[in-house]
Amino acid sequence: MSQHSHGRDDSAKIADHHHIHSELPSDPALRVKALESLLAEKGLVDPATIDAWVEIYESKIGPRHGAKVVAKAWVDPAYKQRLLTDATKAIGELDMLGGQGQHMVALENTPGVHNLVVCTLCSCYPLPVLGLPPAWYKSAPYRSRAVLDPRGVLKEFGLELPEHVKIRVWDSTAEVRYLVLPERPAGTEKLTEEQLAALVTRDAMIGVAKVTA
Amino acid sequence: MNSIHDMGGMHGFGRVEAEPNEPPFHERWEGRAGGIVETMSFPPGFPGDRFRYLRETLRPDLYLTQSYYEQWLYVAEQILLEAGMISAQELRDGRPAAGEAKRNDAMRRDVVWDYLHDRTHTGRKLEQGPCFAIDQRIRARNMQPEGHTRLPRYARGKIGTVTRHHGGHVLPDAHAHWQGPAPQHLYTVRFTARELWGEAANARDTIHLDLWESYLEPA
Amino acid sequence: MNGVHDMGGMHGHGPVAPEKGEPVFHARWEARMLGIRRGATFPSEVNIDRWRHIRELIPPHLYLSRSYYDHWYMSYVAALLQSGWATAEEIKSGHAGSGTAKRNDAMRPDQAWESQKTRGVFTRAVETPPLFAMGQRVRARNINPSGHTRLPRYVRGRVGIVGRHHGGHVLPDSNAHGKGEAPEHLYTVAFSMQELWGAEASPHDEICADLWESYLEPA
Amino acid sequence: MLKDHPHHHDHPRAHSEVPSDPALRTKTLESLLTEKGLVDPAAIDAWVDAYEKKIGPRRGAAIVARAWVDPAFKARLLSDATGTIETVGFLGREAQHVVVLENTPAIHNLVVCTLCSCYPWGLLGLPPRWYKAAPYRARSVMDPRRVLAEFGLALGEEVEVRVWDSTAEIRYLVLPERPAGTDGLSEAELAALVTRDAMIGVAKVEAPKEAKA
Repeated sequence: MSQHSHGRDDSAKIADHHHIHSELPSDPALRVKALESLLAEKGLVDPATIDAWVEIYESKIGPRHGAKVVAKAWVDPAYKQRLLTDATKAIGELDMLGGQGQHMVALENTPGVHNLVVCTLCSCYPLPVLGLPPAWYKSAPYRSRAVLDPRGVLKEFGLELPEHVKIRVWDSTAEVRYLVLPERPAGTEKLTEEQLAALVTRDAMIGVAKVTA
Repeated sequence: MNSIHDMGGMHGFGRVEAEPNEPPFHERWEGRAGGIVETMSFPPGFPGDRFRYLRETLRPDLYLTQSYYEQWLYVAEQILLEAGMISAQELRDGRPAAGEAKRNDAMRRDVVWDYLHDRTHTGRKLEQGPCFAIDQRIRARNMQPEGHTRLPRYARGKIGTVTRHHGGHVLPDAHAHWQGPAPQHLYTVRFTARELWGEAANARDTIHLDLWESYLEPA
Repeated sequence: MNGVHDMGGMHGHGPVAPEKGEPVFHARWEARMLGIRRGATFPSEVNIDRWRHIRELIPPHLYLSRSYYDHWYMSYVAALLQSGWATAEEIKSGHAGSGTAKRNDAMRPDQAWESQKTRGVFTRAVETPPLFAMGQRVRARNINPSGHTRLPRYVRGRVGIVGRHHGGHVLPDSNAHGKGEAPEHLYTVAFSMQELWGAEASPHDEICADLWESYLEPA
Repeated sequence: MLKDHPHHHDHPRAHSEVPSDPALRTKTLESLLTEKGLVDPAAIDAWVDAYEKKIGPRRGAAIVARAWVDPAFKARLLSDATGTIETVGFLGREAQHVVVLENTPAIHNLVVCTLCSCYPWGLLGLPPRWYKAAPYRARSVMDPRRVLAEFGLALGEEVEVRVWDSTAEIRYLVLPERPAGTDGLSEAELAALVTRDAMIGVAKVEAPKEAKA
């Protein structure tokens, strides 16, 4: 693990292969179409499988999953305890584990602590519970500033936190994926678990918003 | 600011591509662009450090794709726009708005040579003596200013040794933002390559930076 | 590698721009590219860590100017070229060269959901006991590898506190370069904002990062 | 320190309204400024002429050659380069405060500007492209030996490499080692051997071919 590491030549070869991109059309729609037909011709992909994956991310996986986890934790203290102790197991109980979300940690927001999740190095995100990340989560502004100026970023999302609240930013550098357990809003005592789940937003589970009643 | 211009220690840019017998300008426009920026009228009292700062504000992907003289053009445009000496509309049209009075105070051909040898410089006499002595161990401060600074990220928080004192110099961090010259003592500080880059670096090699007094604290 | 992908703490990228009612995909090609990433056959050496490294090696100006799924396109193309599974000509034309034998082992549509549920488990047994205990002060090592690493530049050399132990996890630095999974203990380490960014940072806030044992030393 | 970023940050698209072809963009700006009386095209001509024909590495080479033949001059140059070069008349734009760095068999100096492209114009003319480009700026502080090797200069382990990052207005000029076998050469002949690259520190000065033989 030195700067003269064995990775150097390996990396240089890959970097060379990236040179092709300057010779290809700039419109990604054209490039991806050509890639799909090439892969299909070579038998490296079945276009129907692409359809299946698109359907998974468009209809089967999304923030509704995470919202169910949150709502259950709000109404079921024992579940909440299990979630905070071993989120992988607790989310597994609901059959909501999967790729990019096999090792889960839940972070509880309280009046004194606010958690915020980012991946500065790429765009790691808990796919099985939140679906695909929004464009802003993957963008340079969020990745660069969430760690240096989390309060400024939150303010841009309309969330101004008092000085005494401790902000904990979680940079997803490994394969552990983070889900924020937002505070249950006041005045929701009478709502059912399902009604509560409908209040929980994706942004609140990333930590850039609170849940409002 | 911690932007893409602060390149020291980055990977991913490939090899250094040296060009044999490189001409001063590769195309005619490069010389014209350089000449425009060097000889055009600047806003009164324009602080030289602001030129560098404005270059740093170029969008990061454009900073990496635009050539040096293109970046100068961008800076020249920003300077003139900021000062209201040209308008965005004029820049798009390439001609002055109707009814503009033409100025007659631009740098003339016969003073260019003198301008290139003018001795206006950033050295300043300071009343107060320097805080740090030659051979003193110092730590470069860990700071993340959003504005202009000449303390590269790779040296922040690292310990070095003062090797030279240059007297007072205009402080870019203030000057670039129209806050006056605010001169401070300037030092050359030597860092070992291992302090900056870790144990895998060469044990003999050193990196030297010119750093202002407020960039430093005793170590 | 210290590439432009290592963005933590950078300025110059502008404000975060959330989009109201953002669709899952902004264009059909994004959906197709996602489907290719998940459903296409990959050269066996392209594990998740190598995939990330291939993405980090996208030329910096393209990394900054092109969108997320375009990064995937560029990375998959580079992986195909690297493995010899496709030629530059084939990528350009979108058609297989003559005489290519068609494979018949691509993922079937009915296998997609099972793949989604089961892929990506990275915990591994590690024989040795963990070197660091909960609450222990550790320093992130100052390393600057040219290959893949998940130790961001902004935490290197900084002292934090071990907050959680995740057991053994595949080490990206090794796995990305075909040198085996080399699992190590993984810890969550909490750093104060002031430790990372200096005295002007918020005194209340902290940043937690998941770091492998070899990234750390006792402090 | 400050947040007076230029207006384009609020309007990231504004910049794309100007022509993207730099030649056209230059022409547009030159004619606009000329018409407004903000620049005189003849002054641009004079500026171009100065850097194409008059101000270049020959200036630095003259200083190096003089230092090689005149020990008193060399001593003054190393202790006070600014004062010494001032008497030659080379100081001015981008060369107001100069430090000269002596290369020896044990010490090799290398100059870079990681933050922009600072360079001693008054002594070396305008910098070459590679000096201003990302690879050199990024790598020479962390990996100077490999950068030098790519320039064809392999230094022994016993040599100390000193990299000078030009962060302030001090400009650095490397005083290369005088090559062996040049004892009979005149100051002018010596100056002809000294290259720009040697005065940046990415090369050594070679003896002329006949002198080597």
